[in-house]
Amino acid sequence: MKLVTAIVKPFKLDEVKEALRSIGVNGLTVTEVQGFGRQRGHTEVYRGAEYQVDFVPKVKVEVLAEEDQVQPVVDAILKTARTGKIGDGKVFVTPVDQVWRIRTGEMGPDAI
Amino acid sequence: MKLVTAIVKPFKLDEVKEALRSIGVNGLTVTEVQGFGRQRGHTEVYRGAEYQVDFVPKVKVEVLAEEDQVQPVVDAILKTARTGKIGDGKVFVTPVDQVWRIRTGEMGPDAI
Amino acid sequence: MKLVTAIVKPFKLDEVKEALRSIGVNGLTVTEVQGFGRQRGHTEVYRGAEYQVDFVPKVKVEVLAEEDQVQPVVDAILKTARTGKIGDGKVFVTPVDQVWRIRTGEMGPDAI
Amino acid sequence: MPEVDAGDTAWLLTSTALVMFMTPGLALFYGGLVRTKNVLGTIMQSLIALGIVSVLWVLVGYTLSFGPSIGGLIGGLDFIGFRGVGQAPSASYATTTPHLAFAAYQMMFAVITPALITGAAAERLRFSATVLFLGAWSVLVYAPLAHWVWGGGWLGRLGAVDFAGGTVVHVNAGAAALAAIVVLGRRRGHGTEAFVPHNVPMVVTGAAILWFGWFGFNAGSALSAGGLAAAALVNTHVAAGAAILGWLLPERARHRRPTTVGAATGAVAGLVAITPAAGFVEPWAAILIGLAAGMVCFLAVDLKPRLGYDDSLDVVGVHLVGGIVGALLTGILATAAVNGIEGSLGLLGTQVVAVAATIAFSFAATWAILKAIDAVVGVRVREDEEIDGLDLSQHAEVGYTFGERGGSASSTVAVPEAAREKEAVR
Amino acid sequence: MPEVDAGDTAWLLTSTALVMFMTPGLALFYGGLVRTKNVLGTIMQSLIALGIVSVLWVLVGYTLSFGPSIGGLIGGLDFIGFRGVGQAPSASYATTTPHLAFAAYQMMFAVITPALITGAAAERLRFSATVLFLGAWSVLVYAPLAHWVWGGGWLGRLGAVDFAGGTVVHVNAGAAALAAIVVLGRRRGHGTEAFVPHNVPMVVTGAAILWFGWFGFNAGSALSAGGLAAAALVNTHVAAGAAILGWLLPERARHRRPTTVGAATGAVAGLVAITPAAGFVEPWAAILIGLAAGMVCFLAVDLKPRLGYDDSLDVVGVHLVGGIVGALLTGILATAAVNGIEGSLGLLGTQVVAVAATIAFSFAATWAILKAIDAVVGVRVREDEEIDGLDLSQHAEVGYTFGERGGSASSTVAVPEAAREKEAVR
Amino acid sequence: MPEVDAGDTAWLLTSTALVMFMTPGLALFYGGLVRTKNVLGTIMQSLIALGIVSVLWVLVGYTLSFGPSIGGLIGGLDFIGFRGVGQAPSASYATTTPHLAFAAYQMMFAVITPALITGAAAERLRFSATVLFLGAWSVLVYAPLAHWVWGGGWLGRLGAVDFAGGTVVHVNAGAAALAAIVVLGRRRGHGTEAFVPHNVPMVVTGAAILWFGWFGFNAGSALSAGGLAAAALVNTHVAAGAAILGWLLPERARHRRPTTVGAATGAVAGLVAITPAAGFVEPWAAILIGLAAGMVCFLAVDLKPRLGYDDSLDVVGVHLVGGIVGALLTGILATAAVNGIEGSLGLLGTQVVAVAATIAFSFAATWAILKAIDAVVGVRVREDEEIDGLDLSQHAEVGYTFGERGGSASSTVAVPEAAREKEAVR
Ligand SMILES: Nc1ncnc2c1ncn2[C@@H]1O[C@H](COP(=O)(O)OP(=O)(O)O)[C@@H](O)[C@H]1O
Ligand SMILES: Nc1ncnc2c1ncn2[C@@H]1O[C@H](COP(=O)(O)OP(=O)(O)O)[C@@H](O)[C@H]1O
Ligand SMILES: Nc1ncnc2c1ncn2[C@@H]1O[C@H](COP(=O)(O)OP(=O)(O)O)[C@@H](O)[C@H]1O
Repeated sequence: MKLVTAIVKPFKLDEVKEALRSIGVNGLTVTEVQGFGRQRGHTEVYRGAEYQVDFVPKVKVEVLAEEDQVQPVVDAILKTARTGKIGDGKVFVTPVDQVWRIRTGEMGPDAI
Repeated sequence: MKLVTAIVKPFKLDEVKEALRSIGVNGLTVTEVQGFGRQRGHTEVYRGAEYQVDFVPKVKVEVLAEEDQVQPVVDAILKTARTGKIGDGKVFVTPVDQVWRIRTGEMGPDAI
Repeated sequence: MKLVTAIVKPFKLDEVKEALRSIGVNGLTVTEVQGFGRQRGHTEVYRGAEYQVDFVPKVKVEVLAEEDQVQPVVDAILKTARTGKIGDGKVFVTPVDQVWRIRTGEMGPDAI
Repeated sequence: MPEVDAGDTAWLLTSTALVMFMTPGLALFYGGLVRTKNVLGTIMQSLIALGIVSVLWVLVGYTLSFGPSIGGLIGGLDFIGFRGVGQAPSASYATTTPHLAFAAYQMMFAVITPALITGAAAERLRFSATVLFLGAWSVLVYAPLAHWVWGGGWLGRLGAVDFAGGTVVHVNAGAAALAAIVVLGRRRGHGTEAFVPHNVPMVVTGAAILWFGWFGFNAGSALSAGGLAAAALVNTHVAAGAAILGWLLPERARHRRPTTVGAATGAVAGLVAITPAAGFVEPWAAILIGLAAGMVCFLAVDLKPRLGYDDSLDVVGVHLVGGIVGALLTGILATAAVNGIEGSLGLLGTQVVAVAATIAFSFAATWAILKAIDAVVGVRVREDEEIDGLDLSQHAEVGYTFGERGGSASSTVAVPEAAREKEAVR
Repeated sequence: MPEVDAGDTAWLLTSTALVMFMTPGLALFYGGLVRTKNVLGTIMQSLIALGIVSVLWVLVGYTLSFGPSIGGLIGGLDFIGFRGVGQAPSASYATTTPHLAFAAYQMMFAVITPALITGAAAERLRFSATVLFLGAWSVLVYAPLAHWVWGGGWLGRLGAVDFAGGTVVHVNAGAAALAAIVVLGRRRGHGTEAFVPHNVPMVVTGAAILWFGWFGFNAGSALSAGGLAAAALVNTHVAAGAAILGWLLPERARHRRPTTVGAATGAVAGLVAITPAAGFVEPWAAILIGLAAGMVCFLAVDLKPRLGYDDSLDVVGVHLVGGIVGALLTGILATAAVNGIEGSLGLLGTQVVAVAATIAFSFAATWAILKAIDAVVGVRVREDEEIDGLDLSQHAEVGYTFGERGGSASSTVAVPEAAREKEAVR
Repeated sequence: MPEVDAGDTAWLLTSTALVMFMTPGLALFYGGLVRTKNVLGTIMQSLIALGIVSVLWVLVGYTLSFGPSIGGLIGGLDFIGFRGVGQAPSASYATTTPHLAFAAYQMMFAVITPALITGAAAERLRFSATVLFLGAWSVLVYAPLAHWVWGGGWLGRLGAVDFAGGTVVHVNAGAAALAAIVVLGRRRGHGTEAFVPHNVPMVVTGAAILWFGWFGFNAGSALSAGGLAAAALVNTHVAAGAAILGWLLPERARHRRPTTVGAATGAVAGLVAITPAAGFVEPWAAILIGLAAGMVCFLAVDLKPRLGYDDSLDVVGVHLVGGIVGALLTGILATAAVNGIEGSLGLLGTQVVAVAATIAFSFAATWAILKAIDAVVGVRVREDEEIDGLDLSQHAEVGYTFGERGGSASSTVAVPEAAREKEAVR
């Protein structure tokens, strides 16, 4: 079992979700986050003071996937979240020891 | 050291927290997230346009736990977060290499 | 590849970010979270009812780092996020199987 | 024939606008006090009163309240559909302003009074039941009571004094709230979960609009732009100010912190209590009434959790209790120099009768109306609707969608029906 | 020499203040309806009208609108820079109040009318283009039209009736909105992404201020504090109330839920439709006009997605459609008893002419103005600016920064320029 | 004996209501400008002025300000507790309206003036110190100054002109703000952390209410409903409009973006500057004053970071600077045709004296009051309280609790005391 995490541009979320749904992903969890990276932030001005804001709004998408689903999931994200402009974000995969579905107590592949 | 992550219904948070406290968990971290899964979202209507919202508010609970605490933690969550209705969420366990307490610099089990 | 995650006090975020930038970290992702721990929460009063709020606002900082960068990253966080008062938070390291940069499709160290 | 005075009319029209503004002010006051998921449902319970009650007032409410009295109990139908309510002054009411202006002014009172009640029922009343309730209550409870006190009815004849609606509006709404609480029962999670105001600045905004509008409510009730209106305005303001202090002092003593919600609530309590008295007392007495109202209402609200009933937004603690404080103190503190009425034990007795009659009638009638509505459409939302919140379950909306800075909706998947249809056509 | 009446003046000054308040009310109404990232840009499109149009009105707008008529087409320059507009009454307008009061009252109409249009262009109009547009439009489109109907121009002479601005303000703004939609094109993502109101309580707050201010708009148009003002006030209120019902009924039928945004929009539709009629009809007719406006505007807005054009905040569906409903029903429902004008087929015909002339002139002139501005500075923001939102791209600000409870800014790295300079000096 | 005029009274009562509304408007204006954690604390600093100052005004403030002059320095105690302030007109002030109306109108000025000062002290002033300060300042600083200028005191006798409070309110509050800044010191993190407004739409809402209320403030100061009030209203409005432009032009030049906060602040600066002039100048001059105020205040605020002092919400840059601009320009631009006073070098000199005297007295007295309060209860919150924010530390509340859509509180664990007690009993 693996956890695929993607940091993507917020306006790409729907497309990513639809792409994942179309390859059989049944669930995912989304978090609003702030990213700092090569992409420049912006300047804000309030009463004569200029503030450089380095953080950019992003969304984090997390998908629990079976081993053999990892590559398709990653590929789907890489394809749909890409705009080619700086700040498109990252995808990474981390190991998962075990998963449970709370409603039923099912474990492992049955839980997702 | 392990990280136990649970995605649960927001109104179950207090119960989960109390259950964990009662089995000796001293800390946890909570994030507001949006879930997509088998549970249906809802429809919103604004000036004649209907929107299907697929995401459902959830909270993510993260608990750093020693190996031998993992099962009790998971069990406590499974028990208290369950309503038996679709959308109760997931629990999963991931490996952790090392933990530090920032205040003291303590590492490992002493840090949590 | 590793993921370094830190839970820190919100007002320490800028300092932590600057410290990481100064040791060559090019990116990180920040999430607003609520922490529960040894640090006491606070009491709120509304129309004669007192509520004990156990959660304290924190931010989670996540940094994808190469193996040999992990210790410097952790040290920088430990140093800058510390106030010495209870509630300074945690740092922990988790394994990462693989990372991609969405914009280019680059993998591994090149992706971060 | 009485003539229209432009100055009096200017003030009455202004006051009418001010009192209208109070109902959306109430919507914000109440809306800020509930949890996020119920903000729109709560706002709608006031907003819809502007729709349903306004129309009913023109059709039947005004004539039942202010038509020629039938036995001191109810107004006759002479003014049905505003027939005969024209640009010339009425012979009986506000005789220096257009009859239409008086009828419009009174309409705003009829609108806000039932809206006040909804605070007690917040976070669980069905929207369809709300609409039926507001309409029925305004005709069956408000109109008779307004008639009794102001329209030539038996309470007015008895000598009960109520300058701007202490009993007609506040005691009445407060007693109705009590009936609503009994019929509806407690909210899911009441007493164990945190029910905290989701937006305190919104509460303050609402309270500010209420305070501002209350100048029209009370000083407008002089129905002319002269000394009495000025006296009522001063009293209104200083009572509200004193009631802030009256609330915060015991709150600070008991909870160690004076709160913003407390200051806003205290001000409203003071405004409620000064309502019957505004045109009868001197400023120093208004300060006393305000202080008393702030303290007594604080104690009432502070006691509430011990009593275990669920008056969501403290309509009983503020409007019933505050209204009683004001009605009784008017009986004692009225000064003849202000408006010809002097406080006395006799007057106090009459005030007690007026309050008691109002509570009895309002509680009983409200209980019956709600039970009838419950039988027809059900007064309470289903449990899952209560968990989801009124906004989604009753109105298919959410109050706030902040999370989209920097791109398209993050939590909202956007497929407007028509677009989907188009999509399908391609 | 005509004398100033204090009562009439009190009401006209109050009404002026009320109408001024409508423009920031509109800013909130519109601001709540857009996405978070555009809230300030949208607010600014109304706010800046208070700046640019107010100044232009003193300089040239008033005299072009209300100066001595040149052939029924435009006002002469006698009042340029408010020359000759003094504390004594004008001989022609509002003859019992100071000329300055009348000119100020009319100024507020000139401010809000172009601001209304910006709703159709929301979320994509450049700020510099907005400023140029508001200024140019107020002089080149609003002033002539105000002159035609109210300043002694040809439409007024023809017998067209418009009590408070049904054609001058609402049909005019609605037709201009149509031109703006044509010139600007659709927003990026229109029809596929979710464009949901980011702050519905703000929408309600704005609508409430509009409603409150509309008493000044309509009842103030009596220009005196008497029976006519009272009649206009009653009509305004009950039309708005009835229009809430008129909107929610079909909405509930079609979408199973009556919405808060619907109630607010319905109220505004009713207020729009009663505007030309307010001083000509009886209350029962006002209820009918309100009901009709609510229903027709609901249908217009509900249809919109099918038509595929992008009127961001439904200026056409509410102001053009509602304005037409009101103008035509005024022609039918006017009652001589109210203000000397009786509805008739002839009057209806005149109203049709007035509406048609307004639409034709306003659409064409607006189209030309926007094309000219487009050629000079560009009317539309760049695509990346549209994605970032107007707040950041046009104003270097964000609407809300909530996430800092418990410490310093979490998402904002704070280095004010000057502090950085200091830093460098050390 | 002077008689009450209904028209004048209608306008004065309306104006009183409008000026009252400004204080909660200020609360929102200031509340939106601070960081989330201080929103309620900031709101409370204005709200509590409505409590404490209103009561003190009735008791002693009015008589000290407007009682029979003792040597041109302070009013005598004839009106203590509003004794002798009745429904008949005063012989000296506003002689066509009830004395109570005049006293109430002036009360609202006494309330808002100290509230203005709190903006400079925002985010660090203790609540108990706030209450003491507002009360003491209103009696010891505001009352004498009001007396000097309006109550028959030496500045008025000298010939200084101040139509609606340029020196009494704005220069006075601005100079007091300067003293507050000196006594309180800078906020923790000032100059390094981002102090950005947490809710700009709230700032706009507050500014809109201020603008709306300012019609009462300035045009109400005519104390009658005639030509002078109309002139003051026009001037007030166009100065505010012009000041938006006056602020945005240099802001755009310097920071490349005209901002919403800038537009709102510019409008307030224009309103401040026109306050002393409103009843003395012609509209073209009001436009000039507005433009000048917008530009000069922008420069003052833009300079601030270089000076290193921490005027949290720019009370000095807007009220002191704007007030001085207005007071001096009144000396130059006053036109006899408007109100009998013609600008001249002599008048300018008198205005300089009035401004200087106000600054000197206000700064010194405020400094002393704050030092005294500091010695007794401490003016500044503890460092941990400052980090936690005023809302939690002073009021045990938070402004917003949005995160609970779809269930119970997520971040708030709910154990109301009483429930816990019950729990314990079981
Ligand atoms: N080392 C990192 N660890 C965690 N998150 C990162 C890291 N680097 C980048 N990110 C996330 O990815 C986002 C995009 O990164 P950025 O460097 O701006 O562009 P790109 O991924 O196109 O090179 C950032 O906003 C941040 O959220
Ligand atoms: N594969 C997945 N990866 C990550 N999160 C998931 C996944 N599947 C479900 N979730 C999370 O769990 C929540 C509940 O899942 P859902 O399918 O609705 O119900 P259930 O868990 O009862 O089967 C979702 O809202 C989502 O947050
Ligand atoms: N076991 C844990 N698992 C996850 N997060 C934890 C855990 N313990 C503490 N935390 C996080 O760390 C924060 C600080 O912990 P706390 O116990 O208050 O202080 P300290 O880290 O100084 O001992 C908490 O608010 C919470 O967010």
